[in-house]
Amino acid sequence: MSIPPIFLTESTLRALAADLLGAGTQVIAPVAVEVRTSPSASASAACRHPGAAPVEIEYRVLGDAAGLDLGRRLPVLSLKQFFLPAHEALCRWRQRGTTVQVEAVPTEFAPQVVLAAKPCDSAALAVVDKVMNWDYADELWNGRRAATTIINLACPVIDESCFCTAVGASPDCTKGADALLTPVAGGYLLEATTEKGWAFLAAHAERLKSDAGKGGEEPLGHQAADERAAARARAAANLEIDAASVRAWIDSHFEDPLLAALAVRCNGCGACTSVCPTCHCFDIVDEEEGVGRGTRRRCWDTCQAPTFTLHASGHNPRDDQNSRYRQRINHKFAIYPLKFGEVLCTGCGRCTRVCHAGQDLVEILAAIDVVARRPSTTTPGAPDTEAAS
Amino acid sequence: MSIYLPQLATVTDLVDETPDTRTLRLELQDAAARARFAFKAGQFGEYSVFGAGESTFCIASPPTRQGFIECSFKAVGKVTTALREVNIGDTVGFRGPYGNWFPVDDWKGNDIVFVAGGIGLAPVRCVIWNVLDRRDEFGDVTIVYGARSVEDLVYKRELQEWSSRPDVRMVATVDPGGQTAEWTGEVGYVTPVVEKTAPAAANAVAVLCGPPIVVKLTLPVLAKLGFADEAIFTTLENRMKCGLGKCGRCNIGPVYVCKDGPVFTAAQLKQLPPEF
Amino acid sequence: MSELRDIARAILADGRARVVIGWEDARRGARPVFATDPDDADKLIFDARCVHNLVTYLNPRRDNVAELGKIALVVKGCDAKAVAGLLREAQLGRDDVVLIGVRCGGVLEASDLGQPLALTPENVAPRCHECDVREPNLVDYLVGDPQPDPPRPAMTIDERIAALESRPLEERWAFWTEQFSKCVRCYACRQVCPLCICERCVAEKTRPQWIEPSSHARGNMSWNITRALHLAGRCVGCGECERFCPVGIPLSLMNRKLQQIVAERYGYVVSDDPEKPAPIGDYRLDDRQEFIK
Amino acid sequence: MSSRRSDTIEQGAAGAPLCAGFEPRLTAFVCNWCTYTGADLAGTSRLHMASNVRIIRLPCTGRIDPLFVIKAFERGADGVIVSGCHPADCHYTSGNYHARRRFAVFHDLMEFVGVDPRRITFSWVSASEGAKWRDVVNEAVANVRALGPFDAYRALAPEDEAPEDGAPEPAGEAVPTGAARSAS
Repeated sequence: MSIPPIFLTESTLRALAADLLGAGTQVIAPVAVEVRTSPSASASAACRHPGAAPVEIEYRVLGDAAGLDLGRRLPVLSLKQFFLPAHEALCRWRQRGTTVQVEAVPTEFAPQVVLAAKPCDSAALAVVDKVMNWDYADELWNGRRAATTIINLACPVIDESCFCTAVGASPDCTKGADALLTPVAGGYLLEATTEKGWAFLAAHAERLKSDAGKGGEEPLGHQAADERAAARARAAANLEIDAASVRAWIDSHFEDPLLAALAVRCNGCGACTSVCPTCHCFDIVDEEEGVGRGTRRRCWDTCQAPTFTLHASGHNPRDDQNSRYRQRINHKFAIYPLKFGEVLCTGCGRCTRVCHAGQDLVEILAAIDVVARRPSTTTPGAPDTEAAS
Repeated sequence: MSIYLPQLATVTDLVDETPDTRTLRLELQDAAARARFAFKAGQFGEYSVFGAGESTFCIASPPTRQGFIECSFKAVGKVTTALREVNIGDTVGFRGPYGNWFPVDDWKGNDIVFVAGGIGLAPVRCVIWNVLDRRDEFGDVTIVYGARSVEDLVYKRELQEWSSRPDVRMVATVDPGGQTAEWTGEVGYVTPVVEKTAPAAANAVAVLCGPPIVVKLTLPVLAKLGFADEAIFTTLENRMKCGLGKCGRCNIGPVYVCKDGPVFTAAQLKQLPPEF
Repeated sequence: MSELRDIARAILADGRARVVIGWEDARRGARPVFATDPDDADKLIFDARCVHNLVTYLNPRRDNVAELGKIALVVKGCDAKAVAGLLREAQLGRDDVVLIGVRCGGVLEASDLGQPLALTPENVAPRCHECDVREPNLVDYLVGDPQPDPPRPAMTIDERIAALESRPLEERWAFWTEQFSKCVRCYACRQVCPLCICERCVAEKTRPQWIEPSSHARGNMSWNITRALHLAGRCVGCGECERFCPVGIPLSLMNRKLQQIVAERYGYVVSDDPEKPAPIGDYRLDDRQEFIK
Repeated sequence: MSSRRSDTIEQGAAGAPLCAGFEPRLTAFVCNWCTYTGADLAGTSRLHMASNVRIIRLPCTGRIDPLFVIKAFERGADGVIVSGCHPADCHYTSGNYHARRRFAVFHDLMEFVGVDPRRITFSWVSASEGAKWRDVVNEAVANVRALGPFDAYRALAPEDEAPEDGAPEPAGEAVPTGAARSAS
């Protein structure tokens, strides 16, 4: 089954969003959020975008179709928050004397649609699907995945932190998504890539017909292809790595001083893991809400915190920041590929942008790539972290 | 149904092994789940006190005894302290069994040497009883167990029972200074006592568990006695939350203790990065 | 710049320190650099992009940095106040660190710029307006030319606080609950704070669990109030917590408010004088107690 | 979340708007040496006072962490009282002086965050001041009664939390014990 791309104008796209909202479907989409409340954020925005209004883009549950931001900047937090929420109930309990009642939480969810998702974010969901279904199926994750139709917006906004093409994604990929919007003159081309996507197009056929004939298909298709190729080239210019060599090198150089040298300026703040679309590690905690009742929740956790691996005895297998930073790199670029066949990273660059200590994953991967491609497997002498900059 | 939802279990018995170590016997409250429940020696579970949270321990009772499970733990953290407070009849949560197991069926006809230190006897005890409950299938059984002091020995009644069995060679030891006037066992650290006991390595496997230092020092001694790395089995622990390979913290390099372990051979240990 | 590099080179060459922590120019602008070889000294820079408070690397929790050996640190005025805080609280000995002070006329808010920009009311880090140390005193070396005061920011932090305080209680509560609701509890604010020195943070204490670990509004309120309170009279206003916050919570409003409170009640103004006792942990018999019945 | 209601409507502070049927719940953190003894005296002297306060006794005001106050609000308190020995009377010499600074800062910060300062009462009540304790309690209760239930704090509760006792059972079936999941 295949449906040719459909042309639609921006107003039709917004009308589509309004249709969904009108039907009571939850729509998640990028929205512009003011950052004026934070003194440093506004000054920071003024440094980077002199004269522009200090706004950040965030994925939000859309209130009305006008709020949909198609400016295509990368949202601060990734899409993962709607599939692995920062905190969610696993069960509730009520205890009276020796008896306990445990109440399960639902694992089925109402249908929802993500509009204008970043391709690096949808791809991340497909990557994380693997661990969430490693022998045991995480029904909370799977339930939300099943209930969600994701429509990507091809991304032409490549900055110096993007490297999606180096890690198996691309600015116009549909991995983890059901359809793709590609900007063209006067509007967008919409093409579905999964059954869920085709069903979505069919369900909204009436609305999508409205712009039929407005865009001649051939030239539009070419135009879209050109823009998509240009975006890919820009991402590729930032970083190209030999993922297999990188994996092999990390796996065989656990105690290499290069890894420690790359970690030294890391503050262990964990902001990178919060904003990362693929970081999925969580904690499980009991929160008492009164005597004999409470909620067991899982909440985001970070491998950068010492408590992440701290034993009750006081022993900590990762007891300094170097080992914790190494774990993050190792997990993403060696462990996950070994276990699940792909890197735990989609090159969105959020970790680099959010790191105010200057940890730069583009530079770090480039540095590892250099040593990984060397014929000799040992790193001679003191490593130079700036080797690749 | 969520994989994180605990089953409810009733505490049907408890033994305070040492001033800070306790053994609980648990029975799943749901009769059908209880009947269905099966596990293998070496697997672990997530035990919870509602309000305190979950904690990970191996199942210390053998799979050959059904209808209940037992766990032994030292009260050191939030959950274990709360578990130390429960009484017979109380309800706790349980998820499991998780992880891999000791390949006991592969050891038929072999001699088996058990070496444990401190609370490390808990997972070994599961295998010991599993083997003793099927005694005919195995060769000689040797148990070397040590603790810091007489007071710190766990499963004291069972140590007695094993000592008195003619088909078990039981060597108990306490660290120098930890003995009492009545102590008739060995005095010395586990590792030299293993060396002195010198179990035959031919056609034998060793099961080793204890504090990291005991494991680290005993491995070369077992090697010296002629045990191949593939014939030495141990069980590791790391901080865990989910037990299901999702929460991402128990890995040692590419190996997840909860899914790829907790049981490893010494040969596998040597492949792991030094981060445990 | 050459003055800074010469001093750093000499310090590394004669072993007065094993590592000089300063700033360098990298692919994405200015960032911390760890110079361990005299030749590395040429990497050092100082300009308006050097916003980071490097004292966070002196924090006793940073064992991987301590392993590098004795540290020489490049400090601005605000950074020197943080060093004083560590000295005051006996987290550091004065001889444990070599301090290379730089005269500072304010910094930009963003470090990730290819070139330093001229400071304007729009781009200057707002905290610089509240800082009166153009020339740190707590130093072993002092480099750079005398600096003018930075431009007054378009809206000062004090003005923002005043604007917020002019609103009724309900609006303030709504403002803060909305801000805190963004918190994902990554604890970046704590990790980068040079003065969050606790080996085990109260947020990680589980017996009892005072602060709920989940990032719901209730746990976030508890965490954010507690974080701020624990820095009352200790915060130096370096703004790293707010800068690192991935979700943009205006923590500097809380921190600055606490500075105002201790200034107004106890006449305490944060400085780089380690001998001056901090206001919390100290008391006067006649402290104001108008709020007590 | 619903506030607690009683059958009787009590008189609020003079002129204050009454929230019909609302019985405030206050938590008092008091020092062992002065205020607790003073409160005990108020009781043994049979002084009439509002019965809305639950007392938690601590060794000293210096031991009272602002987190206690936050936790009280989290668990449903509409108001809090923090009370201890008068200046110069601290059993431990200076605990109350330290507490005075800490709570001055806390008081001002909570007001900045938008908590009505009348929800948190600070007082010095000595062992002999049973009558003062009565007045402090009555005034604190009247203030909180006038302010109404602290629904703003309760609104911070996550949507997915277990309902309070007495609240209607949540929709959805309770899981039969043990049938939670099948073993893997």
